[in-house]
Amino acid sequence: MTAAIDIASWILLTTGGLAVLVGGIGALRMPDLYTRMHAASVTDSLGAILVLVGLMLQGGLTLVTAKLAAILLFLVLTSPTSSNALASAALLAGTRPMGDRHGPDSGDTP
Amino acid sequence: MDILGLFNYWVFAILLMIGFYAVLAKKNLVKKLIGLALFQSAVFLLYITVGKVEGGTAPIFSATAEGDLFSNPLPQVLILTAIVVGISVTALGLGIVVRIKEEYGSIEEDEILEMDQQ
Amino acid sequence: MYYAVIIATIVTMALALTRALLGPSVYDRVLAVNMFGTKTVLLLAVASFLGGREDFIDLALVYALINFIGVLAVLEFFRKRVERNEAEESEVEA
Amino acid sequence: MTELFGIFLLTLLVITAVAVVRAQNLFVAVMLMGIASLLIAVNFFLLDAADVALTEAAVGAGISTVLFLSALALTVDREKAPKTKVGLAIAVTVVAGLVIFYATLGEPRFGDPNSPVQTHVGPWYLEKTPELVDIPNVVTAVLGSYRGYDTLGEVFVVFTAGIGVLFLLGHGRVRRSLEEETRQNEGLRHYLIPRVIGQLLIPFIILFGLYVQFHGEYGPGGGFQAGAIIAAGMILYALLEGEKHALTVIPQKVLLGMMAGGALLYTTVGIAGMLMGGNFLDYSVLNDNPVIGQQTGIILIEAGVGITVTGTLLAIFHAFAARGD
Amino acid sequence: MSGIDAHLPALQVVVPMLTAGFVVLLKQRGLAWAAASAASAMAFAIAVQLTMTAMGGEPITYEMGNWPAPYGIVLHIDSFSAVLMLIITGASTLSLLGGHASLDSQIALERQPYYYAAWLLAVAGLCGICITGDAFNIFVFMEISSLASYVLIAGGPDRRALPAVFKYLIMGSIGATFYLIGVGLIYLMTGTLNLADMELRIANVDDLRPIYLAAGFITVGLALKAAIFPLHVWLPNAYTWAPHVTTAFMAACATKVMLYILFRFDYLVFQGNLDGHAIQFTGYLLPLSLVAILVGSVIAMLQNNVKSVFAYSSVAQIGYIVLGASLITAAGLTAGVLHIFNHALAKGALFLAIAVIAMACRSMTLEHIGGIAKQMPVTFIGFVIAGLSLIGVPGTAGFISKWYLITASLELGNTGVLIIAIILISSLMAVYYVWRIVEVAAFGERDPSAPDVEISKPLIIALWIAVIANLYFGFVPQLPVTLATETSAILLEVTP
Repeated sequence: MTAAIDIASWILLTTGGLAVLVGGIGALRMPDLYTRMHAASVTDSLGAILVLVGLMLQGGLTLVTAKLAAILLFLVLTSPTSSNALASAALLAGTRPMGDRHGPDSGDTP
Repeated sequence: MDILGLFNYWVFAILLMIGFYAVLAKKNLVKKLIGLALFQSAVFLLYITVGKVEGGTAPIFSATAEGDLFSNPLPQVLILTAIVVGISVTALGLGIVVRIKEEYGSIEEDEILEMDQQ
Repeated sequence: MYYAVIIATIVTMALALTRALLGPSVYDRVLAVNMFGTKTVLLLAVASFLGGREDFIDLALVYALINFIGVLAVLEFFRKRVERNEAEESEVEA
Repeated sequence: MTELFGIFLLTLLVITAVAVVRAQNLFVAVMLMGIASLLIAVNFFLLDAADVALTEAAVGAGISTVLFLSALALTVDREKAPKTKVGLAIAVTVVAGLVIFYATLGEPRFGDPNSPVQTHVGPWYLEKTPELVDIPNVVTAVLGSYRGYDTLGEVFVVFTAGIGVLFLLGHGRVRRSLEEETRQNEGLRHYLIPRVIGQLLIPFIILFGLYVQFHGEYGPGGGFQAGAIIAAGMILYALLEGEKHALTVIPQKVLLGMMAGGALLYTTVGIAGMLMGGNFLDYSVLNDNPVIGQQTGIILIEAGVGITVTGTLLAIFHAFAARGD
Repeated sequence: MSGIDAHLPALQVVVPMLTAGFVVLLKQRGLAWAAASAASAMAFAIAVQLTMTAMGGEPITYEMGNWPAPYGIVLHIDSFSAVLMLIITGASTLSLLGGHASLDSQIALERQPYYYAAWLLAVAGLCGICITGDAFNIFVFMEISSLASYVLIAGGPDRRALPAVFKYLIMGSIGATFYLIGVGLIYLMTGTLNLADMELRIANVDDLRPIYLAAGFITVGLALKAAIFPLHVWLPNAYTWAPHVTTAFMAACATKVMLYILFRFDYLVFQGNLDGHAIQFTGYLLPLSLVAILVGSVIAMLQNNVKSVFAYSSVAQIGYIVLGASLITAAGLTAGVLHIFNHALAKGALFLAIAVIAMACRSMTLEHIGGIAKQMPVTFIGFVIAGLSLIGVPGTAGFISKWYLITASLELGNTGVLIIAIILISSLMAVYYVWRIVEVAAFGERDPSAPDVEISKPLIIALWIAVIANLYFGFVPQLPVTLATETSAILLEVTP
């Protein structure tokens, strides 16, 4: 049983690490602000979820797991919020997405 | 590992130089304060490095760390104090900068000097 | 296996730092800082497991929290600045 | 392996520091400074300084960034291109650097267990704390009791900074128009999502702050960290709901009372020790059992520290934020 | 000692600190002032009591929290600390008691509680430095006193106070951080923070390179804070634009406390343990102090603002103190420490006189103080006597320390003659810059647009107490001389 949990946790951790890395590469290589934001925020959340769940499996039913759950909840709530706020701030300030052919007023303002 | 054994001290020296340079050479008052903060961080690094012991763990007893080797708590206490002192200096400095901006309309050291000489 | 995650996180931190250094806009930098912060949270969580001191997971929680407040402070700063000076350019030189 | 991670992160730190100094946009410099702070904090963690890492994250990366941004909002965010010569500065810096490099060659190697630091004074704390104070976090024991006088001084440093900022900015100018005032005070109300999420989180942040405060004897934490976290939570509230609203919840007067009250509580505990037959800041005499006396003393003074730090940081933040130009 | 007496060392710091906490909460400005003055007077009384105990006898020690050294922090009070404590608390009490009216004219009423709280914290910080026996504790109290002094100076009504205080803040923080680096390096090599323990353990260190570096950092850092030439650039503007009462207090003691730490470290911790450490004095501090004496005096002669004149004169006077100490002889050290005491008397009195005069003038530039002597003769006479003490005329306190300095230089032979020549030239320059002010004040035309003379009795009384002290210690110098002699014995203990 412990072996199974270990294996599951390792798989989660590894894929989590991979997701994190992909997000990093995306944030570096994508062509404009919004695509970079997309790459960063989506994989950010995914990576965080995978890694933290992986750690929870390692922790077992303890206070540590509860704390990890708290972190997870916190990240899942705040990370998209930050990205959303940032994107809307950028949009309001007049940074247009690449390939956007419309005028500044047709944007999807929050 | 002999060279690497001194790596932290070297980073301390480099950071110290970078911060010190910013404080001396930059004319912008906020930039000076930023430089000062870097400069102080370098010192924090020095102290914490000093307290680390090979293979040790944080000096907090717990069931999971029974019988372990612990790093020295004293430098950590000192740096806790120093960090708080650092933020106090920064806050007061920023307060003065804001007042300077209100009185002079500028936060560049050379411009302020010029205004005072008139 | 923890090492794999730590290495991935550290490399990602380096990538985020590169983005923060390159810019080009201030929003890119804020994005990079935010990303850097999240990676720090993960790194700390994994590192406390690696060091066998799982009870230090509190730190990761503080980092997550500070990160969020930081981003909101930046937003408020933008709002105040836009108000103060509508015409101000937000682009940054290289 | 951990050492290698440390080296990698320190290298990143140096790169970041160079970028901070080079950035002409002050906002960018502050952002990069936030990254530098996080990097330093992670290094502290790898160097076994959990308490310091916690403080650096809350104070260095959090509060300090917020303060810098508040100040930038009141000044300008761009540095003028340097006109003057920097030769002397470079010369001084390089000479200082070379001297330090030379001297480091005589220092004990990283982590050396036989270095003077690991053989004198430090081990005494680790050895005696279970017997004399009996709390698991030795850092808190040293901070609160063995070197409690330092910590008292530190609380007064924070207090002085608070007084200073209030002295400079507390009695400001009057705002020009009512309309401007409302705009200035609205905070981030129009950002719906952050507002909802933020409000949801604030109670938990404060709760967590209290946990850090009272758990400081068992794990990383204590008055400073808790004070910074609670202050950060309240700052979040002020960001979301606007200055004015936040000030009606906790007015400046209360903050001033907290600033002084915490410091006075600390001093009073010290004097209590004196009155009960011990020396100043001797907690052993607070109870018939010296160990319990020590623990009581540490809890009380940590509470004092937490109150002062919360009050001061908030007062400073409000002094900046309320000073519209 | 028994009862409360045993706790006096701790109370020396705790009384002003505790009162500072209450003072901010007092809304009534008069009450804040009264509380601050009372606390300061109490600190003075404690300092006198401690001086009497420490003088001639064993140093007083006090274990904070009852933890033994080097694990806890230990207070350590000897004759050297006593000299500093006396001038800190004395200058503070006089300036506060007398400075009420002057402060009212310079600082907005609603800001005053903060100002008084900062004042008490400055007193607590400076006293804290003088009584502690722990290197890191010195840093903490140094920061309390520095932050508080920044506040005190920033209170100046002229906007030029702000850039001046910012410069002070930057240079002061660099100095403090240098000091912290130095302490860190010593800690790295010895594992202790207790000064006495350091002294013992440095002897066992194999590789002294980091210790030499630490000595360098500590000396430079403290030289910055003590405004030793050429690191004095923050001082003149800060003193000139600070509120007058602040200047009177700060000029009397702030830089001297930094010299106190410098001497403590250089003599007790390093001198006995480091080969060739004497070069730091003879090769570095001695020439610099001579240059400081000359340059400070020359610039003082060229200044147009009366406060700037005496601010630059302070740079020169700090030179005298360092000069005495860097002779590394018992006589030299005695002269240096004696000058710490006597210069505090002279400068404190001068700046108190300036505070009185400033209330009747639009500014303190020479053209605005013309003819002031006729309007306030009592103040003017006090000013002149204090000026004479600064110059070092026989019969005043200033003469005693200059005399000791010259005697100490004579022991050196040929170099001594050069030093004496420089001292004499500088004294002549002092005659010139004091005379310039006296001339304008006595014979100049009264500025017609000046505000009505508003004489503040308490301030004049404070001034005259300081003036009489100058005269008293000029004729009866036993107390400072005894303290100074004991200090030099303490500092030179390790190198007989």
